[in-house]
Amino acid sequence: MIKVEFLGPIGKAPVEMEAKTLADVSAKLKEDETIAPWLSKCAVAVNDTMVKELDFVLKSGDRVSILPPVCGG
Amino acid sequence: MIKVEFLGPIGKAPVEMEAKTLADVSAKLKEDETIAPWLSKCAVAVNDTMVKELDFVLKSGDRVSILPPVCGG
Amino acid sequence: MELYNGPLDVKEIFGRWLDEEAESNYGAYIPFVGTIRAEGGIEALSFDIYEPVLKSWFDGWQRKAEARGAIVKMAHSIGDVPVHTSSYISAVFSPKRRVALELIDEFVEDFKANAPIWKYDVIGGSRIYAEDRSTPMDGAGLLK
Amino acid sequence: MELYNGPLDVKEIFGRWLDEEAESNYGAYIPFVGTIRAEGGIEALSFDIYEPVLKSWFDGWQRKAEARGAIVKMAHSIGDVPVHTSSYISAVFSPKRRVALELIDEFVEDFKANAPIWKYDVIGGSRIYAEDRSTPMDGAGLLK
Repeated sequence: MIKVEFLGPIGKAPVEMEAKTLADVSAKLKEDETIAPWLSKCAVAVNDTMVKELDFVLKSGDRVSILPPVCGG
Repeated sequence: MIKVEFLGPIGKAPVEMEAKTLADVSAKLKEDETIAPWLSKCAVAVNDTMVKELDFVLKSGDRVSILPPVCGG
Repeated sequence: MELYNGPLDVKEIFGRWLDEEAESNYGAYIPFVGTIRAEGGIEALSFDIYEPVLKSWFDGWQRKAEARGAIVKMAHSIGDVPVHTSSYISAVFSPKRRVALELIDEFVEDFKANAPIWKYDVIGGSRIYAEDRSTPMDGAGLLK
Repeated sequence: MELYNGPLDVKEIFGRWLDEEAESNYGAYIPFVGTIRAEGGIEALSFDIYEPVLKSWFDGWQRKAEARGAIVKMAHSIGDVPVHTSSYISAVFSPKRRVALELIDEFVEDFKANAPIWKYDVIGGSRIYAEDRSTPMDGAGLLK
């Protein structure tokens, strides 16, 4: 079981799911109508490290963060 | 009669001379051994405005400033 | 890296950073101060920050700066920051002018593009995501 | 444009400029602070300034900045400035980040190249022209 959290303006509570890689996370999140529109513009961190590979392997207890477009300053 | 002043590190008192253009000033300053070596690296202002034309016409009472290499900051 | 609730005390931060590096023999100190502009009828901007990823991002920049003999500092606000007060200060200290001028530009631009901070307009007391001014981070779209 | 005998009171100048523009609705404030580095055994640097031409140079930059919606400010020391104190502050205020970052770079670089200021190393109490670090101004060599 891994945990997915949605940062900033997405405004959705964290969800838990079974997933072996980020590709599995992608498949499951696309099923959620409130989340699917965000995916094309969101970056991803696993345990607070930015990740850019869809085949990134997850282990139980990992925390996946979904980061929408930013504007600091 | 015009006045020529030497700024910053040149360390020479102002001189007065007859000159119709900056070309005349150039010819006279080249005769001064202490000034001639500075001329290739100095810029020139007339009455505190930077000038870049050697045929610039001078009138009596004008003040020509010789500005050596700079390093502010 | 310093995070504060509400507006920054710009003079305190500027002066403290100056004092911290007073004996470090840096020749150039360039802060960038970001202030909330009155525009679009806003009362304030408001910010969410994801601190763990911001810390990693900042540590990465500290290493890049050190490789060029320089250091970087940063302070940012969390929550509401009223118009005409400041939400952001970053700074470079470097022995050399050229490095400092180049680094502050790169550091501030990468901050805008990749620091995990979300901005909201505060209008009539409600908080509206500044979507049109926001930038997808490097690597965005991975899960699309 | 502000000229001072001896080192600058950096915090006072930074804070006063901030206050002066507090209601001007600029989004970016970038000061550049130049501090005397301990190197080559110097005790201090010392500066001569030719103020009339410096004033013209600065006024020209104020016009260039205004054409881009920004303003510039500048303070410099005259005479001796000890190691680890500051001789120079320039700053840009602009509505926009990008203009501010570009202007501070151009303004500081042109300052180094064309502001009529002469620098001397102070070593053992004597004042030695920093010829090797000095740059002929635009148009130099006219009378050669």
